[in-house]
Amino acid sequence: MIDTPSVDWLALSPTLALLAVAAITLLGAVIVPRSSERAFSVVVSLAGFATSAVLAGIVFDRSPEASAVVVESMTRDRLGAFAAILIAAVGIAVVLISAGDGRRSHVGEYYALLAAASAGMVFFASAANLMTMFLALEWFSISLYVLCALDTHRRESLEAGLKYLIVGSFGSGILLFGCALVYGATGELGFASIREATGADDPLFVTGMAMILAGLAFKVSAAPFHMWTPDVYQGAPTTVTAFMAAATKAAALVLTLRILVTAFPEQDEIWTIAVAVLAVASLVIGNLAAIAQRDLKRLLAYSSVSHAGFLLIAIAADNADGGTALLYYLIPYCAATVGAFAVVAARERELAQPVTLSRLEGLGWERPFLGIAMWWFMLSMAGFPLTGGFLGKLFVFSAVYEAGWWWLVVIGVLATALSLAYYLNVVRALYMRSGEIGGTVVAAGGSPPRDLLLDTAVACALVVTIGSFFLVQPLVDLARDAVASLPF
Amino acid sequence: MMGPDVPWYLAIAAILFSIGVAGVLLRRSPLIVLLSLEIMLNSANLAFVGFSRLFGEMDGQVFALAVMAVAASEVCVGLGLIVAMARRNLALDVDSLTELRG
Amino acid sequence: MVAGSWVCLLAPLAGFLAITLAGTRITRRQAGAISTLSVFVGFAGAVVALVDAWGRDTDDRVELTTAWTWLKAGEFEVGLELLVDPLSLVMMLVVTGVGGLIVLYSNGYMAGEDEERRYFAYMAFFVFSMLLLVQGGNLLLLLVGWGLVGLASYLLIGFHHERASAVAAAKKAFVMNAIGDAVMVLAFALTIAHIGSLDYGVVFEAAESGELSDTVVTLLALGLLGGAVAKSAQIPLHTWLPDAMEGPTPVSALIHAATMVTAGVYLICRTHPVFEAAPDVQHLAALLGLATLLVAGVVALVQWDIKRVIAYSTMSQIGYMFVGAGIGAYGFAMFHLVTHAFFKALLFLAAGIVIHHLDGEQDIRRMGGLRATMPFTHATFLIGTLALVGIPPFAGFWSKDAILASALAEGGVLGWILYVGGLLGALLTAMYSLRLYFLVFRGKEAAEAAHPEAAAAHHGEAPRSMTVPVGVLALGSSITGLLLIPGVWHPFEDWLETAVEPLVDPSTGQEWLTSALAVGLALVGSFLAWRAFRAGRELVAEGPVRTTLEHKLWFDELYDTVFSRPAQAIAALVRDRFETPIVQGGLDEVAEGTIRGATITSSAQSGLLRTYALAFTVAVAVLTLVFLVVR
Amino acid sequence: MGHLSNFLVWVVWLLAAAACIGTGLRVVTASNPFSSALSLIGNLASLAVLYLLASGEFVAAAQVLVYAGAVMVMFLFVIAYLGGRADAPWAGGTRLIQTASVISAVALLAVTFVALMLNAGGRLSDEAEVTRAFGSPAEMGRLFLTDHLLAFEITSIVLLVAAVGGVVLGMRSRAEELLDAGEART
Amino acid sequence: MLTTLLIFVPLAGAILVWILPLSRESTGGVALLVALAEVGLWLGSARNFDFASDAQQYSANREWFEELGISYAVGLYGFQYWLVGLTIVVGACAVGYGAWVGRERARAYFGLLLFLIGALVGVFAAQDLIVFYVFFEAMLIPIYVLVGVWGGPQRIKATITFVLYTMAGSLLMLASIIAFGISQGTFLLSDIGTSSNDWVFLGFLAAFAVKAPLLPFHGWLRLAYVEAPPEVGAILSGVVSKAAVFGLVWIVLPHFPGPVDDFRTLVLVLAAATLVYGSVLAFRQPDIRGVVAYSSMAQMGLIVLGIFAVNDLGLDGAVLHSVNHGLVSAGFFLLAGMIETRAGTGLFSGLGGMAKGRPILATLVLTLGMFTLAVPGSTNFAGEFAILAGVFDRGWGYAAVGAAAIVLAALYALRLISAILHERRGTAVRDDAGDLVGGELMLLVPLVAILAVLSAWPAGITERSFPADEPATFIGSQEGLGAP
Repeated sequence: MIDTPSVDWLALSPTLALLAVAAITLLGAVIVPRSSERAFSVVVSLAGFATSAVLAGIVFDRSPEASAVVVESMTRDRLGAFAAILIAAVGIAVVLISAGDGRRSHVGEYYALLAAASAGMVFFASAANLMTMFLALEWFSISLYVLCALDTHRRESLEAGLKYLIVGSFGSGILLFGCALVYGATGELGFASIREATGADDPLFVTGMAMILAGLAFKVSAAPFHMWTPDVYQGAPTTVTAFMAAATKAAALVLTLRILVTAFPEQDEIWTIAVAVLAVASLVIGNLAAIAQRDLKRLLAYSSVSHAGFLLIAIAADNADGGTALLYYLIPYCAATVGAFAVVAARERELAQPVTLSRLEGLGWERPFLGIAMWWFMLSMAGFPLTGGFLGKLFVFSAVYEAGWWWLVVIGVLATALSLAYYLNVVRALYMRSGEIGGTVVAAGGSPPRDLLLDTAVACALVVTIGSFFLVQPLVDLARDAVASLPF
Repeated sequence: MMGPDVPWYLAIAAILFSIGVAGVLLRRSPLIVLLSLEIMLNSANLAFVGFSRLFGEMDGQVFALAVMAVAASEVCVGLGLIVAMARRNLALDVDSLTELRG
Repeated sequence: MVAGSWVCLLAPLAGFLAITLAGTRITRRQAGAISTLSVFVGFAGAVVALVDAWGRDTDDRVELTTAWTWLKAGEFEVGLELLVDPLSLVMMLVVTGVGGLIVLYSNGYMAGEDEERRYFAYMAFFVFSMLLLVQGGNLLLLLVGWGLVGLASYLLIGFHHERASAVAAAKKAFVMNAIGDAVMVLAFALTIAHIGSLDYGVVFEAAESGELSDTVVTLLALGLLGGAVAKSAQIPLHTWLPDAMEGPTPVSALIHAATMVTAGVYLICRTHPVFEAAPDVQHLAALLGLATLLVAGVVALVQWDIKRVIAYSTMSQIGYMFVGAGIGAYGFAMFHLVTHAFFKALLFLAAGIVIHHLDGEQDIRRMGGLRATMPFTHATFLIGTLALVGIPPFAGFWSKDAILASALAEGGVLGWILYVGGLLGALLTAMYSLRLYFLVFRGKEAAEAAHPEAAAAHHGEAPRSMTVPVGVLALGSSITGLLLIPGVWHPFEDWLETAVEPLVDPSTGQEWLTSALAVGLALVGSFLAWRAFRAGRELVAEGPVRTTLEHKLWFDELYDTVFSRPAQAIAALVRDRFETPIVQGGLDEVAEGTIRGATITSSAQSGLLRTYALAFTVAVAVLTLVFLVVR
Repeated sequence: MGHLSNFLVWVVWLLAAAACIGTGLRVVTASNPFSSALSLIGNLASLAVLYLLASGEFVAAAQVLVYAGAVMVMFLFVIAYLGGRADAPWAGGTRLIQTASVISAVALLAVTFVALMLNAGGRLSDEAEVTRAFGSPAEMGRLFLTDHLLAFEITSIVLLVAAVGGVVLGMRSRAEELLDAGEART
Repeated sequence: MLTTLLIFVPLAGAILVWILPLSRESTGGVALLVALAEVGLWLGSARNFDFASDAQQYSANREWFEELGISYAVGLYGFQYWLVGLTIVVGACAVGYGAWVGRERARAYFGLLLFLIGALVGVFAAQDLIVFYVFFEAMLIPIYVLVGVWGGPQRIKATITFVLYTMAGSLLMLASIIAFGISQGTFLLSDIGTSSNDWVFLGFLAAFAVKAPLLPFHGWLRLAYVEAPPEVGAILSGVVSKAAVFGLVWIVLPHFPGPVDDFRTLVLVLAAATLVYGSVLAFRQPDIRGVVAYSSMAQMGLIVLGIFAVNDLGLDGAVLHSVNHGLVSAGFFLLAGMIETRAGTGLFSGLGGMAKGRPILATLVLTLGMFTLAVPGSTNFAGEFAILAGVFDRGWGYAAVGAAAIVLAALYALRLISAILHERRGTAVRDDAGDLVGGELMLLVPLVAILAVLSAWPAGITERSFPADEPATFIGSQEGLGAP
């Protein structure tokens, strides 16, 4: 007779809540009449994401000490909970934004997949062994592949889906092989046990580590593993892009931090360098390429690459401050990203065509609220003061400076200067025309009735973006607690 | 253990892996690319099985089994996508997917 | 004494502010009245102060009053303070007295001029500035007044601002003076660096006690001299004065004859301890004065513009003053300043009447025979001329000869050079002055022929407001000389001695000898002028000499080629070769470079899925290899 | 006896390995998807043999049943459904890219080989002694329900998601219908 | 507390203006009221301000980001008080001007303007490096849009150039701030101590050299000043450039004694070069604002000379001259705007002869012109003289250059005056273009009046810039910079 292990349901609850959402909305797609399908799914999703966030909060509160769930399958700790809250919050925002999209088909499925993906990410962020890590990765990746391709009537959507699927699977294939090698070198799957196991300089081990790093860097979309990002971000439905840009990055980075610190601390003098190099590459390539972009989604994609660079700097610092900085940075970053894509979505629905910089012209005057919001999101991404983005960068730089890598600070600073070129370009497009002040771009689709839910989402994003500047300390304290569970 | 010992398995695994990689890099038909991906995953599986034999731990085999499921799921979604593309009369040729670029 | 001096200083300022702020709410005549009144109030203040001072015993005639701290930084502190002593009292009287008369005269002269208000405001402002200059209780305030009179002169020269030549002349004057100011600023900075103060007392003390090293004192003296030369239109900074005649005639009379241009002399006398501590510089001053005296004299021989002739004579007379100050005959220099103020103002104003009469005609070739039509003017002008030439008993005689006598008393090479030069100058003075007088007033009535309409317009003399001041000045020119009769009665000298102790004291004998020589030469000069006039010849025959003189010895051309042209060229060069291409253009270069890089980077994003995978693979291979190597 | 069976195992192993690599190459090189799909089946089968020899009975079984059976059948159906359209040009891109691809693949192989061989014969060569139960379905089941419970659950979730995804993408969406209708009208 | 109020009243006003749905006129009115209230607040704060004490006045210090030892610390010393005052007065005039011309999109416009004022006050009141940086950057946000939307034909190039230049400088400064603060464990200026790290020093220097601007870093200057709306130009040249003054006086001098000594010659030479260069170019500019722009550059060079003299005269002079120059150039920018509204151009080729029949305009142009060329007796002269006398200590050469600049200033200022006022009427000047009117006088007269008062009593500022009027010792007492 097999005695099934005792399961810590609280630790799983955030994931389960989201899975429940997925299930219910999926059922809803079948049984609820089409007319009310959307409303039903939106309400359920909101409730579910909120619940999951609350549960994650409870977990955060109740687990000052890290503890393994089901023999090193996952860790219950504040880091995971923090990520869960972040992801759930992003999820809520995305649902609010999505409510107004003109989706005609797969409504229920859309929300189901969204919830499923979030569930996967939440689990991924607190995975504790290679197997669960890989499976969770596939879990949310596959959901995302489908989401990207969901607009089967749009060529770009399909193209994005296939590209993401193939390159993604390729990446996970390499990740998997890496896992195999690490397993082969240590005979262990659990992160902690891997650390314990001998053979730090075992060639198999470092090879595997390299492949795992590559696979994760792919998810973080750090150069040179970033090349799928622009295409997929541009082709996917804007709401999905928003979700990917914010949530995926958060989850992937948290796990990268977790695995590097818990499983590979012995090799840190190797991987810190590697991460630093990846960071620099991302900063350079992301910022340079972004300058050349005209399509806003693509521009934001590249900007997300450069942000991956900044975040990796925090990881390269390889100290508690770095971790804290990473988590803090994620807050304004996610807010600004989701907000920015929300504005893009709004414009897209108004013009019924892809949003380019030129098509953005005058938005600032026609939709003052969205304009100002977008303005601040850009400032936050550029790291201007009065936005969390600034303190995020500051914190990251300080951390890495304390780690003694002053040259990373310099590069980061220069990259920031470079990034202004395109962020300010967006602001320019919002408010300034080479021509006369005022005037409006003709709205092809005819401007739709203002979307209250979307505006709410934008407002929340704005509040977080700016609030995280003024209330930095409390947030940093949370991040500090979250990182405390890592063995720095 | 009878027959060749673990490194031989691993060698095969490595070879298969790079064959799969080469397939992904070279072929234009998304179907065959999918198949190549399968090969990559399977090579990993082989490595896992080999290692689990090496350590006498069955985690590796469990992992391999899970991977099969994952591979199946990827194929499922991939085929779905391909079908959808075919339905939209898009050329089944990854090189023709250059709408998104720059 | 203190109260008087404050009244004297502030009354004109009040007048200036009143007119400026009142704007169009007052009529032009009212503006004139306010201005005149304010200056005369200032005069009254000066007189009060004088009487007060006169009453005191000689060593109690110096008073320093501070209103408040003007500028303070750490140790360094400068008060807004007035210094009242015999020297400044003399200047106050001259400035307000002569100034008042000239302003009064302006009421008639400027009648009908639009923007008359502006004119009178400026006049009041000038008087205020001049008073600040002479009353300022420390070097910095002196510099302030110094700069402000420059400003006033700029404003008044350029009063007819729609006339390009006037504007140009005004700029020229201001810039020349700015150079002087700059030099003085530098000298003062030097002083502060060494003794941390600009108070007269401290500086003089340091100069005399040798606390300031010789070099420093010399530099300081040079700085002051630079300012003085610029302000008093001495060589080499003299070229602005003739052009300054673009201003209205009363302005020329007040600023460019009576007061401002003589400030340099005042400066030397005021700061004589410094100069005495640096004798070389002081002698340099004397020599510059001599040079100017002669150059101006000869140039004046060939000028055709009535005002320019007088302007050059002003330069040369100031040359005399510099000679005096340069050899330490401060009393005489100041005395010549006073008398000169009278008769030169007189000449200008008389000339003004003539010009006014001829509707602004200034070319003496188109004048002549005015004696008949305007006897009064003729009489006064003649008095002025004689005073200038130095015919006893007119003022110029007493003052100029005293200076020459001092040169004689000074002795030595320097003394003799100055003496001879000075006498030669007396000859020249007589020649050009009489030439002017003859051409304008004697001979056939060329003027009437040239200006029938003018003859019709004005019948004879000018209005009362103009003739009265001229009369007063004529009187002054006739009698002020009597304040200094060598060996007999010299109150002026004694009065100043308490403030500025002269270095030389010519004996009465030297005085009379010099006078005899000077008057003799003057008569010779007059005779030459008369003969030339009768023969209808010019004093200087056609030829290279004459052209050189007509071009004022090429000074303007020289400065143009040496300074202003190169400066402008450099400016243009900097703008076209550095600013535009490099500073402005450099940025574009950077931008283009960035964009090029951007396009390259993003074109690597070919959209070909397999290349993405390829990049991935390569990266992994490299990463693994590196890890394997460095592990 | 031991020698003989050992020899036999070697033979079988070599055959399987050869088949494995051969079919693998065929998959990548075959010009039309159908044949490469078939050769993948062969590949999987030969892999199953290898698993068996590495005493992974259950894995081998699963490989044959689930994989070679179910999945590949799905594959073949799709290929059949697509028919001629399934055939894409063999390879593409510039010569440079192709060579680069091959080189990088080989490089990867080399690197992994090095990594393996560096301690082949050493740690990698002394296998642990295992019981008969090793790799048996029972054992697997136990592990799935104890240590790897979550992994097991996740696997099922992944499959579920994939199924949904496949359906969603596979079936013709209303948006497409409307679009086509529009195109038809015009 | 009061300082905080000074900072946040305009910011609050900005938000108020943004949200209140008012007409253009009333928006301008509200904004002006806020600005005037600010002025009143500032004047009121003078009453209890103890200029002599060497303690910060009205200081506030609240923990903000303990993690990195960052706290919201603001407070005023004498010189900061004057800089803040300059900001507030000029700001009020700018708002007034905006209201007078009636800007398009008034709500956005005045909101941004008030925001800018608040940020500037913050810069001058900062006592913590990060707080300083925050406001230093925050002021770019409104400037970027103000120039880019309401500016002249080349506004977009102008604004992007300006922001990129400034950011390039200030990001280097950010690196320095991080290096400095992290290594000292605090960003509080009062506790941070000194550093002898040349690179950190250079980082700060870069930011301020761009802001001032010093010689090679002035590529943004002309475009920004010429293309900006007049009132924004006024704030830019009058106030924003003074952020450099504050930074140099209050961050660089006290905290980098070593590097300051090592690099003094370099900086002084740069400053002197800037002075001459600016003057020379000002003399060749074809339009009013060009002249004012480059003359501002020259004046900033002079001020930097005074600062790096690091002695009583130099520092006091620098503070005084900052205020003077701020007021003068602000006045001139507004004046330029008024002239441009009359003539439709700022180009000298089209101007001239405006004095005839426009006495008020002529008087104001003349007066401001005279202040520009620092005619003796003007407060500008006082400042200039103090600076020259101060820098003489560091070498007579610098003073000589400064003296030469007096002449150059005369040249370009007179050229400017004549080009506007004198000789025959310019082609662009319609004869019905009237004299200045009440509304415009309301803006200019206060500036001129303040200048006049200062001219009568420059000591009013110099005595009250640093505790006990001992700048060098005070600056030095902030961590070991020995008084020279």
